[in-house]
Amino acid sequence: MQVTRRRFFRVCANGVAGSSLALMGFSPGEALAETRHFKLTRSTETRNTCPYCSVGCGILMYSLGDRSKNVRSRIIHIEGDPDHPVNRGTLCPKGAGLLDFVHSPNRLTHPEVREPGGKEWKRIGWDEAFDRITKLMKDDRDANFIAKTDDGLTVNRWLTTGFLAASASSNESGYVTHKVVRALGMTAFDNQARV
Amino acid sequence: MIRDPQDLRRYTASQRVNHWIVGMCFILLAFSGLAFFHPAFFPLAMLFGGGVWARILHPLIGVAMAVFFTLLALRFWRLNMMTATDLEWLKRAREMMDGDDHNMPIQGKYNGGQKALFWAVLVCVLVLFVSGLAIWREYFSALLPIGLVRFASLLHAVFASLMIALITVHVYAAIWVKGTIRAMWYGTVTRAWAKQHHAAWYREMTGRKS
Amino acid sequence: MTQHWEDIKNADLILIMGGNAAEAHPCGFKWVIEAKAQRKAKLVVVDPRFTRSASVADYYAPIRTGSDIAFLGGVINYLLTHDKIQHEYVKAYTDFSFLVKDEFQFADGIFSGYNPEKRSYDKSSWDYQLGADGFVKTDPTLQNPRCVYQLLKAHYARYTPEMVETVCGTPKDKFLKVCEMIAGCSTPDRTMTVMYALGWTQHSVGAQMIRTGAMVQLLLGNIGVAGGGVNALRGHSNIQGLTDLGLLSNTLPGYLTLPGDKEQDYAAYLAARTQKPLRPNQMSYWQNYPKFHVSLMKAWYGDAATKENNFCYDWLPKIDKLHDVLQVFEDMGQGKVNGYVCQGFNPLASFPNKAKIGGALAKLKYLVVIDPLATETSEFWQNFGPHNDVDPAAIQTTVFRLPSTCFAEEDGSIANSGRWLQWHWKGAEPPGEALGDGEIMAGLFLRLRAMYAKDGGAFPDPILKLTWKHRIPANPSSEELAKEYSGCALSDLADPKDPTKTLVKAGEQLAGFAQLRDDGSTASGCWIFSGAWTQAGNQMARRDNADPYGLGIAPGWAWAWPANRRILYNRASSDPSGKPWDPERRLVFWNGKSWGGADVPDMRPDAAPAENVGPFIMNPEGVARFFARGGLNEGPFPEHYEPFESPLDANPFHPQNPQAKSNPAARVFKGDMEAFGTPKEFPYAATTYRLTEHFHYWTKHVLTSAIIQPEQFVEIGAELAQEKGIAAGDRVKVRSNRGHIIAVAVVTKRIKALDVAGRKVHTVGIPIHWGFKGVAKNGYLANTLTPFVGDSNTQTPEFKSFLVDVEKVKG
Amino acid sequence: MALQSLDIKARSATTTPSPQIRKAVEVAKLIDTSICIGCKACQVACMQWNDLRDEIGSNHGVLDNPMDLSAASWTVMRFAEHENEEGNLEWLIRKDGCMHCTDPGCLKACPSPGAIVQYTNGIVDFHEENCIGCGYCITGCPFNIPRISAKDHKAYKCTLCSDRVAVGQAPACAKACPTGAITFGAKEDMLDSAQVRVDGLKERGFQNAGLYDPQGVGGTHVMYVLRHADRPELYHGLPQDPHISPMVSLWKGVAKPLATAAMGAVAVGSLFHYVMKGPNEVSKETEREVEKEGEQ
Repeated sequence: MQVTRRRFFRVCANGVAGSSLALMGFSPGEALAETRHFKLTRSTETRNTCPYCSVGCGILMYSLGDRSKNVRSRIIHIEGDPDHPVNRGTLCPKGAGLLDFVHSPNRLTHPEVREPGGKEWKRIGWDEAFDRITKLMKDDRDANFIAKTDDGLTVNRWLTTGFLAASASSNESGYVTHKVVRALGMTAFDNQARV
Repeated sequence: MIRDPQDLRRYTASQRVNHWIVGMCFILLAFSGLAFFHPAFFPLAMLFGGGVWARILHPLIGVAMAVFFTLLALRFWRLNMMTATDLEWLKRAREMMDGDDHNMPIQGKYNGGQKALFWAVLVCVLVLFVSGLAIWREYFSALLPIGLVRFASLLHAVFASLMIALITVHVYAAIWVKGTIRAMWYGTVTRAWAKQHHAAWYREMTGRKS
Repeated sequence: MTQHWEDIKNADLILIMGGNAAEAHPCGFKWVIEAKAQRKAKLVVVDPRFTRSASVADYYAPIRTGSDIAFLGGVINYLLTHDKIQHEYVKAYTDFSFLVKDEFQFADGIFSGYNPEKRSYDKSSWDYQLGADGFVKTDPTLQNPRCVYQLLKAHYARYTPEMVETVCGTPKDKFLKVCEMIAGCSTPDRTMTVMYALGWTQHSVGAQMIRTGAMVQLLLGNIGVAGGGVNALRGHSNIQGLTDLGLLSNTLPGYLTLPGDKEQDYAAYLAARTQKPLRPNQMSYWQNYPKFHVSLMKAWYGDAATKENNFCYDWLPKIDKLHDVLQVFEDMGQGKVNGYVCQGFNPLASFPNKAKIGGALAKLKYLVVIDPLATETSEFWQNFGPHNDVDPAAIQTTVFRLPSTCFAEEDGSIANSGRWLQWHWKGAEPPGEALGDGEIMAGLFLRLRAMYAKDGGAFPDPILKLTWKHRIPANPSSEELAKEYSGCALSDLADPKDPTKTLVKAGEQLAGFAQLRDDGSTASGCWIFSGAWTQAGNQMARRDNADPYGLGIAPGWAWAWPANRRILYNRASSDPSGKPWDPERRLVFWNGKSWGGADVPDMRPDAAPAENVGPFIMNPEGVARFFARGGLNEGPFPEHYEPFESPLDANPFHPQNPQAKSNPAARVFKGDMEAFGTPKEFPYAATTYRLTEHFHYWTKHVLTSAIIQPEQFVEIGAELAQEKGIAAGDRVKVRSNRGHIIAVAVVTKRIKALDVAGRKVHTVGIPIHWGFKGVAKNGYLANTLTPFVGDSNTQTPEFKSFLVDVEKVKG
Repeated sequence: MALQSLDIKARSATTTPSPQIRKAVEVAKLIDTSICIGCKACQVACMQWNDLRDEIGSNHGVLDNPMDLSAASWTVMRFAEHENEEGNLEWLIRKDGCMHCTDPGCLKACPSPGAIVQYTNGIVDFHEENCIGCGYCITGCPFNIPRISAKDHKAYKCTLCSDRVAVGQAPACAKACPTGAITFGAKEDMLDSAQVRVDGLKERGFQNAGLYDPQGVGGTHVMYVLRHADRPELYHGLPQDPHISPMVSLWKGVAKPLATAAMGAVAVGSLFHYVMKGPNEVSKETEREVEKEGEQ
């Protein structure tokens, strides 16, 4: 008889079964074996766009709860949007890890100030932050605004405060930022497109 | 407790304690080991508090057994040196098994079978200890080539089975030969027992010639 | 991108050069793989490193960093000399036959009109010969030695395969193999697409590199067709949108531009930008500039913008010069800047020569950082040992750090590389007290406005009159802002074809920029985004992914500018008679009455082919330019110049002319020229780049990214490593003339030494992503090493080519 | 016991058959290494879906990270720089992880009932709550995949996202893969698409392109398309002909019944010996002799 490896395995398997039979019911009860439950079943799905590169992949964000009044939403999972024509559900290593960006331990949570020469941050409220910053801005603008050049040209610009805008923020944020920055007369104004 | 002043002392208390420590280790190891070896025996793991405890305890008990078996072997190895008489005894072991010990050579403290068993168990313990270390995942397995671990696993299983068989024989022999077990319970045997089974030892112990 | 991501699947050949799409844009790169699988397309990668893109390429050719113009110039030369160009296309759709002024000259690396003191050109000679009719003179036979074709041929005749090998280090056989593959796309039924990114832009001749790539594509007839184009793979998710919205020192939304000091007269400002056609029947779409500009000013200043006050023209700042970031940090370092606001921007990490940037920030009176994350910039004053060795006590800047939301916590749209504006929805509340960028801007603006209203101050008008019609003024909603930039009618708009009919009622959203008026009756904050939010609602939120023509165009998905057009210049996908070049890829064609097809035609819909309206409708010529005229600062034809830090002593094309070694028109600040290193001291070429595991300086704050690429490293070729006794895993010190970093050495066969101009050039690869804030292991900011010089047009810094030395760190 | 969302075909350390009647579609993951760019999206998608976060390690002079599979890294990219016969560089990148063998060595070796199961769709899954931490699965695996956690001493590995597959979703890695190097579907369909890809590679000049679906383990439910199928070892040591080691086969195969039988035989033999031969008692004769001696 030709004993192939497969046949050999089968013989062994039968042997195992047989030897157990010989032990007459001295056999363990079957342990429960079940897949992990699908963790998103009743979470809330929100569509968004990956904030990293310019492919603009569609993402689905899953959050805890159903947005009822007493539940605080928290995003618990993010994956690709299969309907999106470009990424079709796929994500790169950065996009696939977006959840860890949203919940990064280095997210800022409150306004802070570091005073001149200081070595640490001091927590402040939004009102204090806005008041102090706008005071500094107005003082600088009022002192250094150039309405006309020496040779009499109307230029209405403010060069001594600059602004960098975020090319990961939305068009709407960008638009309102542009409006405010130009209304103030700033020209030292750029976004990441410059680099 | 001396039952009969005529009885002969076969084992000291410390020898007996040593033996039973090894014996208990063996039983625990056999039960937990069998649980890992064949699913039919897995419920034995419940004796240890479940599979995880069995997995944790088995190698620790194994180390304990190795230590105490070493002590035991140090105590007894000289007594188990094989002699020509032992070989003669082994040749005639079948007659013995058939219940006829008339032609068996005169035996000292241990007969050829016992000595053979001693050495066989010693080899088993050695192999089980070394191979057991190799398959002790928590500390050693990751350091060894996988082929070696696989070989050790097989070896461990084979020698464990062998040892269980040997110990079964050992236990059975003690049961079969009436008057034997008490030697390990309370250290003494009757003079008749000694004369019957270990005549040379009997003479040695009693100073008699015949 | 002239195309969009999914269109790449229509290509027959994909050239990745000056970029590394597989690594930086993996999900877009899938369409390259799709082209390979479905069209049996080939992928060619030309890069100093054997990148992840190269790992799946059909052909890889190495190139020395910074020498791409030489390579592509060589390709142009090959295509012209082997007659591998799409004749009908170039004849009809480019300036091949246009005659150039006799004064235009090129000699030993320098074009006519150069002023070496100012390091700039007088571009007046860089133009066409105009006839008495005001149109450009042409020679359809292409025989005139002054026609663009002849000048082009002469210019690139010097770019022989031998010169390419000398300059680029690309072995001649490999270069020719690439040429051969590219030449295969000169027929109408085969297209090549070009994918590039910062590997082209971050050079002192970056814009010209991109132009050279575009010229190759024009020769092949590959612009405006499905599967063609020149595709800028942009870095950030909305860098396209912010550029479109003009958040740059010299621009306004929709690529309108700020006036210069001299442009005191509004009419003259408009006239200079309202270009008359240079050839008969051309659309010259910028003729509509006044409509766009007036609508912008109405959007910003509402009723305050009147015809009488030139729609508040004077309220816009005028610029004396480009205040790009390099200029601003130069000024900052000189103490001329007092305040700086960084909204989601980390300049300490992102700009060249970290020491200079940090020094400049320390001279500020106040710095405001608005960011979701704790950036290096916000802590530039803090000592982080060798990674940021500063004395906090000596830095007198007041630093504010304001927490902002991230994408997941806000509604709004962002524009991808394919110019799609895609709406997204908020999924959760931000952590702690974080606010959205818009809310923060409102917080600043409303307080400033209140102060100016109360106390007055310098030129308060634009602040007091800025439109701010938000239901919650302190929190302008994304919907309101989107409607504002898309645009609405301010009074009833009469139908130009039938004035008795009203096209759009006052207050209604506009359908698109075609409805904009220059009389103040329309408002649109960004004309190219006009139509994003119409009367029918938010077009950017559309989610129909159907692709009816199978060309990968889903017109019902989101909204693309301009006018939901997915492929720019798509009229060029058909021949002059309006028939598709390739019947398999019918993008836009003439159906006998009008233009139509898979995409929104980039053409007046009723412009019959016989009218000869060129497909490049934004150019007054109506055709594409090989000869850039005054469009770029270094010259009308791209010429190879060495990086400012080059391993060579001279430009091999002009060995005798030191003026022509590096970009003669690039701006170099005092002190920065001295900070350039020499090959004697810093013998190795270096280039910085991104890794697929990380995104700029953000993902070092992201646990999963930190796990898959935890620690700073540099890549060193096996040959150089052996020479320097460096083994993989050793710590090495990489030094430039501006500073040093210490990192782990990854020794690899993927970076090879190249034979360049008779010497061996090693390249050291420097991934950027690490810094002194984050969950990944702290490291040095890579821009400690990079030089403070930029492209002369864009001022994008030369991060891709500089010089370093490398040594093993002992112990 | 609840009816599982996936039927079980085999269960570790269980001697009776599982319910066999319902037939499920056999699934497989096909990994085309020729279009894998090693971006590690699969690694991150795996971490995200399975709620795993490994330690932040160090750079060891290569791009690989984490450097090896671990209890919290169920898949890692393995990079190999290979110079081919023409002297051209090939960067061979392979996603390493559980192969989901048809004949799983881990399951064979596992002593704990239900700690390792094989579903009828081919997925081999670990159930850590039943795991006793012995590490036999590691010993049994021909691909060196399972890892025991130092924290809880349980074995972990890729589950092929059995929880996702159970509800009709693809594994997280397959869904995320940007280039489509990982695809997921019925094994039959995956074999078809593998053929198309292999043909494509051959057209592009890779004459030795082929599918890696090693029959030594009965085939796998994670398969590779390789440019160099003749030399799988180029791909960071992918085994040429993997199979369950004969040692393991003996140990967890024939040795089990044989040894059990042998041990049983010894015990039963002893019993019968006693029954047949009776006890070995001290003979009356000896007793008398000893008594006599005692009297002297």
